Amino acid sequence: MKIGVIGTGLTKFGEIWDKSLRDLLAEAQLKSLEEAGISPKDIEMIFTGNMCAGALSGQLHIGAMAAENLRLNVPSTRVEGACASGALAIRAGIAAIESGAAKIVQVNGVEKMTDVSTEQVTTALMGAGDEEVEGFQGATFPALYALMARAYMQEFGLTREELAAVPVKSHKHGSMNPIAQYQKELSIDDVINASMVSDPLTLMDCSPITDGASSIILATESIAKKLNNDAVWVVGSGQASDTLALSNRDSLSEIKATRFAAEHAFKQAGITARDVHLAEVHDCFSIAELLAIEGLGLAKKGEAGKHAAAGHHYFDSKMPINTCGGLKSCGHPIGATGVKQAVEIVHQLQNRAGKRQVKKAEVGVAQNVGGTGATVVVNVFKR
Amino acid sequence: MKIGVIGTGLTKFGEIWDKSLRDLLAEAQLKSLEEAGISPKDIEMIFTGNMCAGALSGQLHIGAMAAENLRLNVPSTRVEGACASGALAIRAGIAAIESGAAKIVQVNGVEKMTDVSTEQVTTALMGAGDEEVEGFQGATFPALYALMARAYMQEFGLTREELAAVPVKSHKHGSMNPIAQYQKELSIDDVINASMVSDPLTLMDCSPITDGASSIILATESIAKKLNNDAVWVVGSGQASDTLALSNRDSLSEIKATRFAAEHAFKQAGITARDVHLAEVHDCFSIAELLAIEGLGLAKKGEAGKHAAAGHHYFDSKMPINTCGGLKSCGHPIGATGVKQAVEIVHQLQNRAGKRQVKKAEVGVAQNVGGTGATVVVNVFKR
Amino acid sequence: MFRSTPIIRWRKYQERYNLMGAKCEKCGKLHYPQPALCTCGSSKFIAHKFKGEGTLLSFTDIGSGPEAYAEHAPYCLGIIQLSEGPKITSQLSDCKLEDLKIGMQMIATFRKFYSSGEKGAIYYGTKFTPKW
Amino acid sequence: MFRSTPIIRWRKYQERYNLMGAKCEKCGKLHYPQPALCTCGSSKFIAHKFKGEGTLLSFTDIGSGPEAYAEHAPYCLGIIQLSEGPKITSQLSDCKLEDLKIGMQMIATFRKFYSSGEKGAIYYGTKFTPKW
Ligand SMILES: [Zn+2]
Ligand SMILES: [Zn+2]
Repeated sequence: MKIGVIGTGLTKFGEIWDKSLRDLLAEAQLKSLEEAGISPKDIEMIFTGNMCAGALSGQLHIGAMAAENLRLNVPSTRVEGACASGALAIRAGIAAIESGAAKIVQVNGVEKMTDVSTEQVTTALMGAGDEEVEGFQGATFPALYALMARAYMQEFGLTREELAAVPVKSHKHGSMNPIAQYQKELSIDDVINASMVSDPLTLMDCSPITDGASSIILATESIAKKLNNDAVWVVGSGQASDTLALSNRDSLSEIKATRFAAEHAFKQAGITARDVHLAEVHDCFSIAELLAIEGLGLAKKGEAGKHAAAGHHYFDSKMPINTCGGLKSCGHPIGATGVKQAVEIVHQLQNRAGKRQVKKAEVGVAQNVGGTGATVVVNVFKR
Repeated sequence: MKIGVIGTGLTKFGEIWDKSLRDLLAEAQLKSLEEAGISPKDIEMIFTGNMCAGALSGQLHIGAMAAENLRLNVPSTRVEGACASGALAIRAGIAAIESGAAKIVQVNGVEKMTDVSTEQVTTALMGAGDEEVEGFQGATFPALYALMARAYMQEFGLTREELAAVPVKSHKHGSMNPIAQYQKELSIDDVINASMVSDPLTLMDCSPITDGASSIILATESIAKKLNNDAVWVVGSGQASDTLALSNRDSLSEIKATRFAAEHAFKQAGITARDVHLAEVHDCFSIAELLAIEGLGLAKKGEAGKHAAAGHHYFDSKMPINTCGGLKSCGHPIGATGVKQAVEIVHQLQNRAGKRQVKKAEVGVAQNVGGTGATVVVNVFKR
Repeated sequence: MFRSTPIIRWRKYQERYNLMGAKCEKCGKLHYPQPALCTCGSSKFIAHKFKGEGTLLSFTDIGSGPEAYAEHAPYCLGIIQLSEGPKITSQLSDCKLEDLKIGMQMIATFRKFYSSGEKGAIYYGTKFTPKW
Repeated sequence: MFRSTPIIRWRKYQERYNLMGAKCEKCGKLHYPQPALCTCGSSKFIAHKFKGEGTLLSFTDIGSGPEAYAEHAPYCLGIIQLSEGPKITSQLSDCKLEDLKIGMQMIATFRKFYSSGEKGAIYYGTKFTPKW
C-alpha cells in the first residue's frame, strides 16, 4: 500500500466559543485543500470521523455537512467508532482509493464539545462503552481507565510517579505546539497533587474536553507524486475489535486490540516495531499511553512506565511519543483526534514540526483507540 | 463490479419489546451467517449501519458490538448517514472487498426505537436534518416532507388521492410479508381520513417507529460462486450528497441526489432505467416514494403519482416498487432499512419472495435516502 | 438538539435575531446563513442584513413537535424565498394553516422560540408572518 | 443513556435483579450476561443464576458521574470475578475507597440505582459489597 497524504489542515484545539460544529469542520476542510493546492472540485469522496455531535449538537449526518461545506454532491460519509472515529475515517479513505472508486479523497475529523455541560459530555462519552454492562452501573471513562491503571500498577509495580511522567512529557510537547489546548508545562507534583478524578487518576491524567477539527487529503501514488514533491505515504493500516465492556476481556492490564491492529499494519508496511521512529498514541488517560506503547511493541509488557520516567519519550530522545502534546495537552476533540495524529506524523516526517521537530524521522505510527480498547486503529506513515 | 450476496438475515420488524439493540443485531448477524453456511471465523470485516442508538439507547460504537456478538477481533465499523446508514454500510463492505482488504464481509443494519417516547424519537431523527437551520425552527421530518409534498402537488397537480395510492400499495405488499410491522391492507379513504400529522400528510403517509435488524454477507465473485450456486450480484453502486437543509436546495419537488447516485450506479452496472425489473425505494413518507421513482428515471418528473394511482407499482404489475411493504408497511428501523432493501431484492431475484414474488425479475435496484435527500445511495443487483 | 447552555444562542445571535447573512466579497452573491464557500469558490464574506420580506414557497403544520417544542405545538412551518434570493426555513406565526397560500408575501417578526428546562434560558429568533 | 421508560428495566429484570446469566447447553460454560455466542460457537443457552460471590480484580471511585447519577455520587466502582468464572462491572456499596483491596472477597447485594426524572421510575439492581 502506498497512498499519499498531500495536504493537512487543523483548527486551533480548545474551547472555541465563537465557532460551531460546522464552522470548525469547514475551517479544517478548507485548510487541507489549500495546503494540497487543489480545488474542492478535485475531491471525489469525503469521509468524516465524529463521535458525539448527535448527543452534543443534535446533529447527525455529518457526511452531508462536509460535502455541503465544499458545495459538492460527491459521496460523503460519517464513520464512527467512538474515540477511534478519526482513524476509521482514514481507513475508509484508504479503502476508497485502494478500491479504485476514487483518486483524491478528503478525510476529516471534528468534535464540538464545549457547548454543553460536563455531565452531558460524560454521559455522551459513555456511548463508547457497553451501556447495559457499564453505563447502567454509573461507570465513566476516567473510572474505567482507573480500573485498568490500578490493575496494571498491581501487576507490574508501576508507581504513581512513573505514571505521572506521561502527562509531564505531554505538556512539555504541548508547550511547543501552537494549536495545543494547553501550552503550559507541568511537574510530577502538579500531576499527583491535582484533584482526584477516579483514584488513582487525577485531573492531570485525563485528556480535556475540546473543540476542534482536522483534515487530510489522500491521493493515489501517481497523483500524489504529481501534486506534491514532499508527500508522506500511508504504507500500512490495521484495525481490530474487542468486547465493548472492559470486564468481558481476559486482561485488564493490556489493550489486546492494539497488538492485533499493529501486527496487521506493520506486516502490510513491511516493518517491525524496531523500525518506528516516532508514534502518536491514544493517551486519553495517562495509563492508556503506556498500554499503547506496549501494545505497539515499542516496550515490553510492564516496562513502558520505566521508559516514560527515564524520559525516553521526549521529542529529542530515543522513542518520541505524542510530540504534538497528545490528547492530554493538545486536547481531545474526539472525532478529530485520529486525523490530527496523522497530521502530526506527516508534519514530523516533512520536517515541519518547529520546536518539537524529531530528528531524522522516516517512519511514524499513529494509534487511535475507541472506548477502553474495543476498537483500535494503527496506521503507518513513511517519508 | 461483481460482488456476491451469499447470505441474508432479517429479524421481525415491529415493536420487539423483549429484544435489546444488541439482541436484534445478533439475531440478524447469526441468521445471515447461517444462510451463507459459513462460520463467524470466515468473516474478515464487519460494517454496521445505525443512526440513533446514541440518542435512543446511549450506545455508540456499534461496530465493536457487532464484532463482539460474533466473538471476533476483526475490523468492525459503524457507518452513519442518517436514514441511509444501511446502504452506506453496504457501500463500505463493497469498498472493503474491491480494495482487496477482505474477501468475505458482513454488513448489518440495526435500530432499536421503541424503548423511548415518541418525542425523543422525533428529536433524535432531526439529527438527519440541519440542526441550526431546521431543528432550531422546530421542524420535524414529517413536516419537511410535507413541505416537499405541497410544493410537488402545486407544481405537478398531484392529487391527495393519487398520493394515497402509495401507502395503499405498500400495505398490500406488507400483508404478504411475514416480517412486516403492519400486515393489514388499507384503503384510499383510510389514508386520507387518518389523523393529520403535517398537512397534507396523514399518519398513513408516514413510516412508523420500528425495531429491527438486517444483515447480508458479501463475498468476492470467486468465493461467492464456490459457496452459493444462487448468489445475487451487486453490480453497481452510487452515492451522492446534497445540502443538509431542504431550504438550501434549488428545488423542493425533487431529490437531486437520487439522480446523481442512480447515474453513477447504473453506469457502473451497465444498465439504464429501462432495464430495471423492480425497485426498493425510500418511502419514509409517501411523497418520498414518488420522488424516488422519478429520481431513478422510472417515471418522468411529475408522473409517478399517476403511475401509482394506476396500480403500476404492485408486485404483479409493470414496475414493482417496495414489494416488501416499503418503509411504511414493513417498518423503518432506520439503520436496518437500507440493508433490508437489499435483502428484499435478493429474495426477489432468487424467487424466494413467497406470495409477493415478482415474475422473471433479473435486475433490482435499491434506493436509500438520508434526511430529506442530503445523502442518497443507489445499489444495483443482478441475478 | 436544544442546548441547555446559552453559548449556541450567543453564537447565532446576529443570524437569528437580525436575519444577518453574508454577501460574497468577490461576486456579490447573498447567502443566508453564511456558508463555508460561495458558489464562486470564494470564502470571503461580509455581513449582510436581510430585509425580512419574501414569498412563501411551501408550508405545513406541526401538531406534535420535538421535545423542546412540546408545549409550543401546534405551529406552522414554511420555506420562504427572501426578496434578496436565499431561502429560509421558518416558523410561521400569527396565522393558521387555512390562512396560508403558496406565493403569498411574508414578513419577518421577532418571537420567542422555546425555553430550555424550567429555569433554563429562553431562546428567541425570527419567525415569518403573512403580510396581510 | 438513562431511559425514561421502564421497558429496558423490565427486559433486564432477571439479569440485574437476580444475577441471572447463561450456561451453554453444548459445552457448559457460564456467561454473564448471556452473549450471542459461546466460545464453543453454540448459541443455545439455559438460564443460570450466579451465587453472587467473587473476588475484586480492580476498583476506583467516581466523584462526578453521568447525569443520571449526579445526586448519587460519590460512589465506588469495581470489576469482580464471580466465583463461577465470569467478570462483572459493578458499583460497590457500603464501603469507602480506603476499605477496598484487590483480591478481597465480595458479595452481591440489592440496591437502588437511580431514578429517571422527578416522577420517573426508580431503577434497582445488584451491587457488590465487601464480605467483611
Ligand atoms: Zn461569490
Ligand atoms: Zn459453549
